[in-house]
Amino acid sequence: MARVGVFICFCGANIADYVDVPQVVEEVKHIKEVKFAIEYKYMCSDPGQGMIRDAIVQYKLTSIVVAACSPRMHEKTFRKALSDAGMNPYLLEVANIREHSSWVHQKDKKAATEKAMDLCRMAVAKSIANEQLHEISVPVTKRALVIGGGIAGIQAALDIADARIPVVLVEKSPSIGGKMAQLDETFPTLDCSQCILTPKMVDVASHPYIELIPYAEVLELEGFVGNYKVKIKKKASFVNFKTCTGCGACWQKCPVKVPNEYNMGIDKRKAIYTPFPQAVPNKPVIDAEHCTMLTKGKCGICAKVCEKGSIDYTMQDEIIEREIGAVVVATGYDMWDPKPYEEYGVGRFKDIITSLEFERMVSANGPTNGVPVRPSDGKVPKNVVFIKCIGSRDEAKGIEYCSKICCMYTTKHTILLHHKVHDSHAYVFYMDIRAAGKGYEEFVKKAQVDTAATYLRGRVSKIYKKGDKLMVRGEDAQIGQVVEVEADLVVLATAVIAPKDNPDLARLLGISYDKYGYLSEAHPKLRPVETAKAGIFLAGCTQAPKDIPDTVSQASACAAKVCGLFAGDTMKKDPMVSTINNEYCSGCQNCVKVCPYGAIVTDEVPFGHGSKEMRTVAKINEGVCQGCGSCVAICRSMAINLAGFTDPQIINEIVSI
Amino acid sequence: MEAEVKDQLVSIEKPGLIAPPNWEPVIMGILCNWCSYAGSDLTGTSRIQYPPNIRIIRVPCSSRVDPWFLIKSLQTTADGVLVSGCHPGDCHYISGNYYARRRFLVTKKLLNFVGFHENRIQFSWVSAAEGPKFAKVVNKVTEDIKKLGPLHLYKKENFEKK
Amino acid sequence: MKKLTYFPGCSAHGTSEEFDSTLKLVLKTLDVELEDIPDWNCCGATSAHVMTENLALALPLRNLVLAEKLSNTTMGIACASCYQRMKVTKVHLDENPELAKRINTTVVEEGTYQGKVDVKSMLQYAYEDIGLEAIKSKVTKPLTGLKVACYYGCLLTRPKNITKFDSPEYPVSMDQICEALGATATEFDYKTECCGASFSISNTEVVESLSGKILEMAKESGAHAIVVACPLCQSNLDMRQPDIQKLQGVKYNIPVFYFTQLMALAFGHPIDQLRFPKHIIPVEGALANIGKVEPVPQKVKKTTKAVEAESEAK
Amino acid sequence: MNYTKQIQEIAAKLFAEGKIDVFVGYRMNGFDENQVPVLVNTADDVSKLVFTDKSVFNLVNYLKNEHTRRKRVGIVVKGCDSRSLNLMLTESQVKRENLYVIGIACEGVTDDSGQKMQNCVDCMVPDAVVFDEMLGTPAPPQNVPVSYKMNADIASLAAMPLTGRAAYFEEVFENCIRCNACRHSCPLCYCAKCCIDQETATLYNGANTTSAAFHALMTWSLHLAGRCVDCRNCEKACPSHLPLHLLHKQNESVIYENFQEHLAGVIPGDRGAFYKYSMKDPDDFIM
Repeated sequence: MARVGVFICFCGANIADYVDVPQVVEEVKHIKEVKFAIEYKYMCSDPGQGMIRDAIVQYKLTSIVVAACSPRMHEKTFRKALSDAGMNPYLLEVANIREHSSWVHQKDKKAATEKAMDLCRMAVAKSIANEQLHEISVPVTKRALVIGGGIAGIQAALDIADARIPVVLVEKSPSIGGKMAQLDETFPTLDCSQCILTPKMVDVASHPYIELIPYAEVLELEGFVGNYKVKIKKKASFVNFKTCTGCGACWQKCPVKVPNEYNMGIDKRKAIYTPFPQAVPNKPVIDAEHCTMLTKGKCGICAKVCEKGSIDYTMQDEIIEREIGAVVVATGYDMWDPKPYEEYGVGRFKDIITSLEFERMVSANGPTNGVPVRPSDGKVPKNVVFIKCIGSRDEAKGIEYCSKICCMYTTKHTILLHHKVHDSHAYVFYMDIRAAGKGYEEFVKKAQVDTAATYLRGRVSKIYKKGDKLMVRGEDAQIGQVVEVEADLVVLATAVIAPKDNPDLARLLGISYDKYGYLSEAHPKLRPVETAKAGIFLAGCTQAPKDIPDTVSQASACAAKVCGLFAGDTMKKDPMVSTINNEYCSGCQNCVKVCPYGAIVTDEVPFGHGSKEMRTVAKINEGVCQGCGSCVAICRSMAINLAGFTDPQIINEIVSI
Repeated sequence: MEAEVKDQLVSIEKPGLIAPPNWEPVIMGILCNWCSYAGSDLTGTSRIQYPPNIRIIRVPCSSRVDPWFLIKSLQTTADGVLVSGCHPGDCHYISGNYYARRRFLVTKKLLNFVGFHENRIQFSWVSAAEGPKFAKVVNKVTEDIKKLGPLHLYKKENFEKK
Repeated sequence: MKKLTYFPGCSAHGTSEEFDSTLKLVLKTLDVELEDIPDWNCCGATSAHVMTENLALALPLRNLVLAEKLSNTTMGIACASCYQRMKVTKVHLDENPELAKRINTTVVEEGTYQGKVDVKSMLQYAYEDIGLEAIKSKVTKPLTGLKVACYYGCLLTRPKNITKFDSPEYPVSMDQICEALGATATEFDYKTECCGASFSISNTEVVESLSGKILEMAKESGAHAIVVACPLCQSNLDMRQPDIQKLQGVKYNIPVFYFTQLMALAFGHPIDQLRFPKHIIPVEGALANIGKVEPVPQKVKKTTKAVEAESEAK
Repeated sequence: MNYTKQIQEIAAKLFAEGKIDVFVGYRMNGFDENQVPVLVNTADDVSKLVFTDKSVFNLVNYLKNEHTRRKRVGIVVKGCDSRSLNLMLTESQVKRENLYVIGIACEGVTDDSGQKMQNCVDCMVPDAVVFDEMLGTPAPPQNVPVSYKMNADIASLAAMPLTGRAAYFEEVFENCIRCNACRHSCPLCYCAKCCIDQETATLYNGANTTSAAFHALMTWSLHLAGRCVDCRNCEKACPSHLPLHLLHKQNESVIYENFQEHLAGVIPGDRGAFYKYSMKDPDDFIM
């Protein structure tokens, strides 16, 4: 026989003024299960909670109803009060007589009071069917997976590993470093990108808690927060990294020349190559697409010259598995292809290049040893025109959003140009200068003075060839006139876009992405590094365009989240999840189909007691179940129930008034 | 005498059945926790007044609502039901309200088919920010059902008599 | 024998008579038969669409409706402006039938619009429906040695989503046709720049400066002549050239052909039928280059071995 | 339509080859020209088997039966039967490898009065959709889906005034004696324990009142919504001859018209309308 205690709150005047609380108390006392009912000014206050604790002990209550404000407000508070009194906190029900009665029926006290009574009756009825529930604790595998070895991935991996949590870092190219490794100097301080990045790269390689898996891709992720299992494909490198010393004899001798991705195809690399001198790991890989030994079976020079015999043309892709508890996605970004700008003659004029190509040229270790040259004739350019917002902020040809970093790197480029070619002059066509950031505005101002670059506010309408010069015609909106600039070289500040395989990755991880292909955060303001899927976090440009400082901060934030997740040996979880009654389950598996979280799997149980024959039933994975109840409603044999919202509880509510 | 009877409210499904004087309908409101229940709380906090006929049940998601919750409500205590959930695409549980939407339509049509007035079963999408909308919805539902008079189809008591 | 519905437009009977006549010559050679739209009317270009949308749509619509009475599925249009108006109307009406119904009420006695006739500029027709191969096959007097700058103007390929033909910024269809005729098309960046046509009456200075630039760039590209497919382009570049030369003090003397004229020439039609006298800038100078081929500079120096081998062969 | 001979031969062959343990078919009931289902366990009894336009029952119902569950079964299915079989397979209640299915290109069956049954007149999928071998000549597959045939009774009832409908169905439910024959005769009612019999499910479980009948039948029809194949086993089984098909056809038409779903069980692996959704589902009935 249930013994319910009802505690009705005045909430100061909030309830008392519009609901006749004493009358409600009298009314509920008539319910036969109610053994104790009392009102108080502030139930949530300490004395209020004290009354609850005492009553539980004194009247041997089996469930508690608090009639007060919305359960969304104080349910937790009162649950705590219950457990303090040694009672299972889930035996509490809250009747919402403030938001749902006193505040919305202020003109009709009688009706409000009656409604309050009904709400109490419903809560009492429900609480009678309440069951003792216990927090679910899910064991966690304390290992993190970081996807992408750019600065974001590197930072996240290091921060997590420094907390003595093992990290698996997967990078799809042969070396970590990402886009930042291609940069020359970085705004706003102009410190050399390599100088600040390479030490971190080395740390990653040497860190005892980091397992670096380069030249690999994530194939499949299964499981749930704290208990993921990931399949990783190690692409065949045809070089045995264990024995290879990285001496470089192989790629020096290799006869096959291939456009060099690292240098934006400005120069050539070999078919066996290390992407760049400072690569980590500094071991070459064979590009199976171009290696004549692998394609035609001819050559084999690298094998001959390798003293260690590390070359193995028979190497196959390898699939490895790792158990992990959390994932940090840091797949970075791509640059937009400016082909649609036909009026600029993109593709026809050699001397129009993208900013990343320019970056490589002016980079000390670049294809032209740090001197910008005209691709057409190799001459050093004097007049260079920089055009911003190529693809960015352009609904017609590109994407609507602002790429955020172009203003700053273009400013940087004018400085670099000024440094490398002293008698050069830079022209910058811009829409706005967006220099929000620490030291950014100052940086731009200073650059404008130092380089004496000509800033022209307006779009370029046409580029045409005159002799060996490029004529750049645009508008100078500030004087409202068409201007023409004679340029030796034109640099397009192309937009930052999401990596093209982001959607596939998102599907494989089971997270969402926006219309541009950027991965979506759980909340734009309050949960900017989490995804909607528990245990998967986002770092860097894979979520939206960012500069290096922002990327690094987000990466560290991810690390903090991962550490938080792994703080205990197990994760606590709300027990309000679905449960299956095998006896009733007929194994139609419709619930498996409907569950949005894949929390339901199938299980084999014997037919009746001691029967050899097995039958299929559904099985809930408590760790994954979020407690939506979709499966409960579609289960025809009512074999599934949702703790906290069971059918008996809801029926009691329905029929109690 | 004639006139009196006229003024009295009759059950739309059973014109023979006359509502008791100053009869007030009972409406069972089943709200999803994340949008509509939060929305109804907002209605309270912003002190927007609405008729007191509705009795609210909290469920985690509109997809938790099994059609026979409605059937049972109508058979026992309620003269009408209102189910409310998150707007399509906003479901806290990704896709719950889409499954619910299908069940709701079929249930509504079926109940109407066997003789319940369609206004006795109503649905709404109310987001956590739509306090005013929740009040509007409750107002409409209450008015509709007041017009329909008391529901007396398949009520338990009708049949215990015989 | 192909058949093609033909909308000449007003200019074909005036300023661009030579376009019209040479077009007919050429199409005869390519055995395409033209069927004029009976009782066609003004396309409304330049004036109508700045006044009222309804009129701007109604005028072309009437022609479209009339064209549908003929059996052919394609309407070819000589004048670029006419083409523009027709195409725009067709696209708009096809996109929203409601509008089509409304506008149709104004020309209801002609019949109802079904949108079954496709609208193409003569350039587009030559390029897509006749095709380069067919054109090449008819060439009897290749224009080898003649360097031409192909000028498309603003209307033939724009806006892209309306015309759906060639590139709006750097089209190549006419270049390829000229190449097919044996001429050389120069790399000419002013292909689609504005010639100022809209100001040709009201503010000629603008026209002269803009067209001037085009002529300058054409010369720059090393062309002997400019080739066009639009009457207004032709008149602006040809007729105004003397004034422009006065204005800029540069002698261009660069004749402006219709691509049909060059086709006719290459197809071996007698020169007197090509209406060259109608040009302001004499064409002889340019045509003189036909047959003159400057020797291709020897790129690789033959090795002595190769030379010996050859001599031995002899 | 008479496939008695072929079916006997096939069954005999199957027994001879030891492919099946039991064959589910029809036999004459012995006292009039109507037929009843029969489970043939040996080759000797094969001669009992018949199949004519009097073979009305949906034999798939017997696959949930103790006699057939663990065995290899030969079975005869008409169009509608095969659809329910499809659903049984999808909902993994039977294993395909344990079945040898004889599909019928059905020309419609007749009721006691010799009239063609209403559901056969309206039938949209006469040919078996799942089978190992086909008897009769199936209609050529048309790429355009057959337009939905609105059930006449539904249309006329929908046209009735509300009070009329209410009264009509009140009588229907009043005549229900809660014997649950409908449930037992339905191939798709295979639940280990029906929710109607569960404590939680209803206020008056088992109670023989109109309201209890209403509750039971409503729940039942909603559980069959998007799954019912309109084989009318329930109606044939109902001792009070209730027009149960009305409830099912109503749901079917609503689903078909609003969700552009195909009929239940036509597509292998399809679970029915309630277990999937579309963004385009009607939303106008929701405030």
